[in-house]
Amino acid sequence: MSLEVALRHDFGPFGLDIAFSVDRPGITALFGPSGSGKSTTISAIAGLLRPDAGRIVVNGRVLLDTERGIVLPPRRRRLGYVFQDARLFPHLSVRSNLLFGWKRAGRPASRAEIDHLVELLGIGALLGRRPGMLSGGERQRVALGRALLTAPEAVLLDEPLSALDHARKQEIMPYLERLRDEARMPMLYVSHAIDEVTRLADHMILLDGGRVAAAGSVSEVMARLDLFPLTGRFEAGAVLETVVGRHDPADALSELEFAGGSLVVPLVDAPPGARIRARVRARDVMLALHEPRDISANNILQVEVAGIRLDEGAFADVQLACGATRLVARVTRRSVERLGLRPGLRIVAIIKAVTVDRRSLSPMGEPPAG
Amino acid sequence: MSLEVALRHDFGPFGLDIAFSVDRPGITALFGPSGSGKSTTISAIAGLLRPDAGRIVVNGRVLLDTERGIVLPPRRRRLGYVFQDARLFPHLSVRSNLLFGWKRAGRPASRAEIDHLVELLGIGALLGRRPGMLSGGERQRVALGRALLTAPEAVLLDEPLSALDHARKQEIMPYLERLRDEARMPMLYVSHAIDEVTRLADHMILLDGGRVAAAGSVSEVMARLDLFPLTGRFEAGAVLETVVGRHDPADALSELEFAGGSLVVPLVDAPPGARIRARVRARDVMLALHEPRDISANNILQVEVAGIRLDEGAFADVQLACGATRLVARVTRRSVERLGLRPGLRIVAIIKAVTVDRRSLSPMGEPPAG
Amino acid sequence: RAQEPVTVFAAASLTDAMEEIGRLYGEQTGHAVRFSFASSSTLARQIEAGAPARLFASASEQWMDYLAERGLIEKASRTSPIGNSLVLIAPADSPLAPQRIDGALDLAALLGPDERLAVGDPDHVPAGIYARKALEALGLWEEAEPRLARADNVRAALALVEQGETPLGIVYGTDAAATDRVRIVGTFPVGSHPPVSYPFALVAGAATEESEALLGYMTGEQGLAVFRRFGFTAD
Amino acid sequence: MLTAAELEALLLSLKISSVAVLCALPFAVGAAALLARPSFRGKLVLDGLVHLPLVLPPVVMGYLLLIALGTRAPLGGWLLETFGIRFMFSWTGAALAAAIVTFPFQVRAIRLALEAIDPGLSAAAETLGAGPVDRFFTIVLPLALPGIVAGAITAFAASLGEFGAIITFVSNVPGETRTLPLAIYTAIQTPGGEAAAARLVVISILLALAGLMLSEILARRVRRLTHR
Amino acid sequence: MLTAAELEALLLSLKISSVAVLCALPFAVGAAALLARPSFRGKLVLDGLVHLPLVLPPVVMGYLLLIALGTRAPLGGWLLETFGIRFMFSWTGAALAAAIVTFPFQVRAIRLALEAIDPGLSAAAETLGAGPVDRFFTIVLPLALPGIVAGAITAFAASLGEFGAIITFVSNVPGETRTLPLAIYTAIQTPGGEAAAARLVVISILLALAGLMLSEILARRVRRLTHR
Ligand SMILES: Nc1ncnc2c1ncn2[C@@H]1O[C@H](COP(=O)(O)OP(=O)(O)OP(=O)(O)O)[C@@H](O)[C@H]1O
Ligand SMILES: Nc1ncnc2c1ncn2[C@@H]1O[C@H](COP(=O)(O)OP(=O)(O)OP(=O)(O)O)[C@@H](O)[C@H]1O
Ligand SMILES: [Mg+2]
Ligand SMILES: [Mg+2]
Repeated sequence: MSLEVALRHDFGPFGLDIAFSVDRPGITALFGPSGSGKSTTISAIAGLLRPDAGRIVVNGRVLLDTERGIVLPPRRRRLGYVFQDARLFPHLSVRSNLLFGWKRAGRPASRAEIDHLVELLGIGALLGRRPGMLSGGERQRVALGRALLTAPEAVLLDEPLSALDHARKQEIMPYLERLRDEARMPMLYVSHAIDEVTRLADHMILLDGGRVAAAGSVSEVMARLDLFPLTGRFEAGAVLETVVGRHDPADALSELEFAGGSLVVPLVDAPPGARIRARVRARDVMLALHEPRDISANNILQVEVAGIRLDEGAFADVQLACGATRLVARVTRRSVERLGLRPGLRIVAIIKAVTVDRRSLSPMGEPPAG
Repeated sequence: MSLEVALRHDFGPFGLDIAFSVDRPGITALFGPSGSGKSTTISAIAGLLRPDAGRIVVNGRVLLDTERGIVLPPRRRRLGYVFQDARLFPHLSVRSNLLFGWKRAGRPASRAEIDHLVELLGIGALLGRRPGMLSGGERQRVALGRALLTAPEAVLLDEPLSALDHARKQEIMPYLERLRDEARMPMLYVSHAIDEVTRLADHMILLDGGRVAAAGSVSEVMARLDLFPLTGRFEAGAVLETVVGRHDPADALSELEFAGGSLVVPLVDAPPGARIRARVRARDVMLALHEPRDISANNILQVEVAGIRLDEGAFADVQLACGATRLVARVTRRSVERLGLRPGLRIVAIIKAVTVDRRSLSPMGEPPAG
Repeated sequence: RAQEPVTVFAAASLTDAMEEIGRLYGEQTGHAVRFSFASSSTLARQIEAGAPARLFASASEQWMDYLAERGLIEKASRTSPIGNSLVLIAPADSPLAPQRIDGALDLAALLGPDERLAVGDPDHVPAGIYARKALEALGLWEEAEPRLARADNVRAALALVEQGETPLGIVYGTDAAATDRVRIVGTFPVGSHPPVSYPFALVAGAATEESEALLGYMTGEQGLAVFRRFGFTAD
Repeated sequence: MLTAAELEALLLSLKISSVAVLCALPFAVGAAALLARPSFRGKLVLDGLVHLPLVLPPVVMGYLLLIALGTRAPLGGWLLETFGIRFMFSWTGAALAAAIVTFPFQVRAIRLALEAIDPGLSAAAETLGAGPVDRFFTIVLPLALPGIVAGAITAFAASLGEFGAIITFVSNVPGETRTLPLAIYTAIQTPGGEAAAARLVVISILLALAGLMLSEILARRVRRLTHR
Repeated sequence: MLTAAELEALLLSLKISSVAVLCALPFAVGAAALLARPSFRGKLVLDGLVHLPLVLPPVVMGYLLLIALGTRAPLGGWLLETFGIRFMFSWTGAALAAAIVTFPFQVRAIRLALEAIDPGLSAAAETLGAGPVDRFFTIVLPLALPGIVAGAITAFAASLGEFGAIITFVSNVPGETRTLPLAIYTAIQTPGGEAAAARLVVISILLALAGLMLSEILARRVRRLTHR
């Protein structure tokens, strides 16, 4: 289970030169600002764009090796591709769209697998319709199913949600999560929306100006202060890998345990023991020197200041060690001075339960076998 | 300066029956969930849809009165209409697009006014281009200018930003603010994005299922707990009308004064004395019984609990009186119990300066003459 | 084989007479005849290209010569049994008095200042070629040539006069006789043009019993009687 | 290179085709605009009328024109007396015949182009104060330009080849109505005229190729002008 | 109501036009697919060839066919000897003539339809494992269907009216090649045949109207089938 990519391509003012590999099932995000080369990369992997030079290997199968003159056409690459604009065939029913790639697949899915996927994506009621009669979210789900039924060895998704409005996005997210959890192949997910990335991806590759700026687990990359300009000031924060602990149905709250503490959040729809990724945005973390009393916030964590990065303007980002887990707080520079924050200082972090809402939580599926 | 609207229209399963009036310049938001009848309303005002019954009067001029059989065609209504998809004429240059309505206006703007608008919208460099060569944000700015140059008596904007991505939205917002501040006519702004509404509008009309659910100043409507299901849980909060006080360039912070207290926020680009609308989201307000010490938050306000509304799930919304100003805090039900919150209790509200970022602030222009 | 109809290529101006003959022949012998009517030139070229015609009835000696030169007709069978007259016509309501057609004919005066004389195109339509010969012989060609309305075929020329689009036209006597919307103003003297003749011949290789019988019938008394009835001359 | 007669026929063909296409254009736009509407009474009749020249053989069209517009016919007589317009035996008549026979080509292309225009643009123009006629000329027509050009080019090409209607309506008068096709026809109908006919055919083909090249260039330029 | 001869001509016209359009269709699709490509060597030549029947008068096309496919001609002779195919003088020849003369109509319409198809759909099909031929038949062709139908209908209408190429190539044989236009011609050639000709013209017009109605319905159905 591996996807190795090395690409070089020149677009005049823009040059792409990247190399990365993905060696796990589940979603790896390809993240970066507009114009950073995400679409170019994904097109080159799919074979819709021929790069100046490069090498692409999927599960040991060489799809591209410009040095050795190997260039497989897109139809032989056995990759699933989900386009931003769905690109369903307007003259075919949803069923025929779904089966288009299936019929042409080398080792097609069984009837049962098809039925399972249709159910997973919740498109059973749409099978007889034409694409023109689907909503944007439904279209993308069908496009997803269509790509998956080609029995691909890897799936490429180029901003599959960016054409959808907020409500539609929320509607389709759970399907992507379910797919991710069932997937037995790498999924490369292009996005420039950090909430999508943190919610869906385990790993991420951060692109900037045609180069790989960082790669690693989402929690690592998101907690790196030096990457804040790329990961986005307002939305940036730490991503915690947690395990569901106790539920409190009366108060509709759940406890999420992580290495170094626990977090109370609104009731989570997952059994105790389930693995959940929780995003704690830096702007939602308040700091205090002593534990405050009689405060509405439900989470008061003992932390140690691990680093401080003064940002431009009023801001400062404070990296916190909470046991083995890293958190980030975004505060004003004035507060840093006022509280005398410095690395090594032991303080408390205060986090309101309501700020860790459903949009910040996402199930992680089984831990990878390796 | 007035716009009176009363409409009734039947679409089979959906029926519209509304009445409202706008009697001030500046932006009035027409806000509501998808399918609530916003576009139907605005189309009927513009004359692109003929309602079953209704009466529309602009500055005393009757545009529609089905009872008296008056139906002015769109071109005689003297209203500016900005479409969601810009609808620039692809075969005309930006300049010709801009002047299309101007040439046909009853009392056209002078050259100087045109130049001023072009500068205001920042489209001077685009005049020679074709619409096909503009970005989405540039297109909407041109569409805006085109509508304004018809010398309209009111402007209708149907989700002018919803087709744009986040970055483009941010890019165009300041132009809308400037326009609003200079406008001498009512602007009806359709949106289902609460951040647009709170940032741009003074007043809002809340539609739900074809009826007017509430109407009033944005701060009033947004602070009403009973409307939270409509105004949006996560983004809901209070809107404060403030005046810029002291700047602290060293810390890059500013003070915003309002009736009942003041708020420290990241440096504001407005002179002391300028009027600024600040949105304080309910989720960003923390409550405590006593004033905490050595805490990073810069704002600790003395408030009185004015009301508590237990929401479904873990949540409770607490309305706070801070002098004459209303704030809302969203906390867990558990905290309400733990702290023993009840109406009349005097407590403190803690607000991080970083949560009131630039996206939550918007200039308000001159106070209305009335 | 016996039921296979004999195919005859005939000039379009022979249409009605030929169809009548074909009908009579069919009634009397039980053998069907199949016609294809088009302009003589079209038919000649089709025969040259191998069209399976057995018998060719042309309105033009030139096109029969064309085929003869290429050995595409049975030379021995060639005969020109019928003829036609060439007449000057005017619309039925024309006030024009009957004219003697000779060198003294003042065509310009008859046509008026800017009217035209309808003829088959003298470049290729047989009736037009005869008209040209006659006008040349009478010394009227120079004067007439720029005033011609050259029609695609003689029927189109007749239609122009019928419609009154031209005050005068030159057509065959048979054409003028078939419509009461035109009047014969004068007949071109026999000597003014080569005799109008319709050469008939068997197509090369078609000298079979049936086609010879049909040609015999056409050029025999019964056939000629029909042609006469339609205004052709036959002696 | 060309004989005087060939040159004459060539120039005449160009003149007649150009005039035919340009004069028919406004009517074609009008008919197409009507036919592009969703539905109205008499739409089928109009559609039928427009397509008639396609279905009827050109010779019949020529004959019908002769009956309708001959100088003795009521309409033709009236035109002649009132305006001094005379179609019979003149190149204007040839142009009229060519225009009518090639009319369907123009209408079809323009109609397709009109139907492809986003009605939202027209609505936008209306809110900007433009009335129906104004919108048609400032928005609809310019956006349909590529289709109009394509239709005009097809019609022009077809005009160049028009034969039956012209010869039947206005006869075959050298220098006045003997266009290239009529000249070719005349040559073919003459024994031994093959060589002359072949020369004329080659001229026609070259003309057509030149026209096509021109049209490709024109179409590209128009498309660039109206879009992107 | 109709005489036997009229009925014969009517049915023959329908048969010849249908066969002409259907047999030319695959070639038209092929030519249109080639011409819809951005650019290739010989594009102009192909474009010229396709348009030739539009530019040259039908009589010339008929004559060229006669020269090329007459039984005495090399190609025609070879076809006859090898396959027993004989165009001369038979309705198949008439269909061939009609097909060639109306070919440009089909190609133009299909080409426009092909050019309007979003190339992204083809790319999507490629990532789903479809090769070029596969994509052409499963994606491109179905999406072009409305254009193909429109082109076929125009060509059918034009076939119904085709005269010059048919009479020149395959002559005017009742029951074999005498279509409605040739029957009209024959009637006109007969003195006093105007009434008969007029009847035939009316039949043609009614046929055309019926065809148009049918085509509107068909086009609407196809559009509904392929879109929305
Ligand atoms: N065909 C092309 N020709 C020239 N430049 C191109 C081409 N395609 C892309 N580029 C350039 O390459 C750069 C990267 O483009 P790419 O589409 O890969 O960015 P992206 O990361 O997908 O951005 P976005 O988030 O906006 O989709 C951009 O600067 C773009 O202008
Ligand atoms: N032409 C129409 N025929 C029938 N129903 C219609 C029509 N136009 C709108 N509707 C219905 O009227 C209701 C209101 O539609 P409208 O477009 O005004 O909503 P909206 O508030 O603008 O929603 P959105 O935020 O999604 O744009 C919807 O239920 C819609 O389905
Ligand atoms: Mg991209
Ligand atoms: Mg709407």
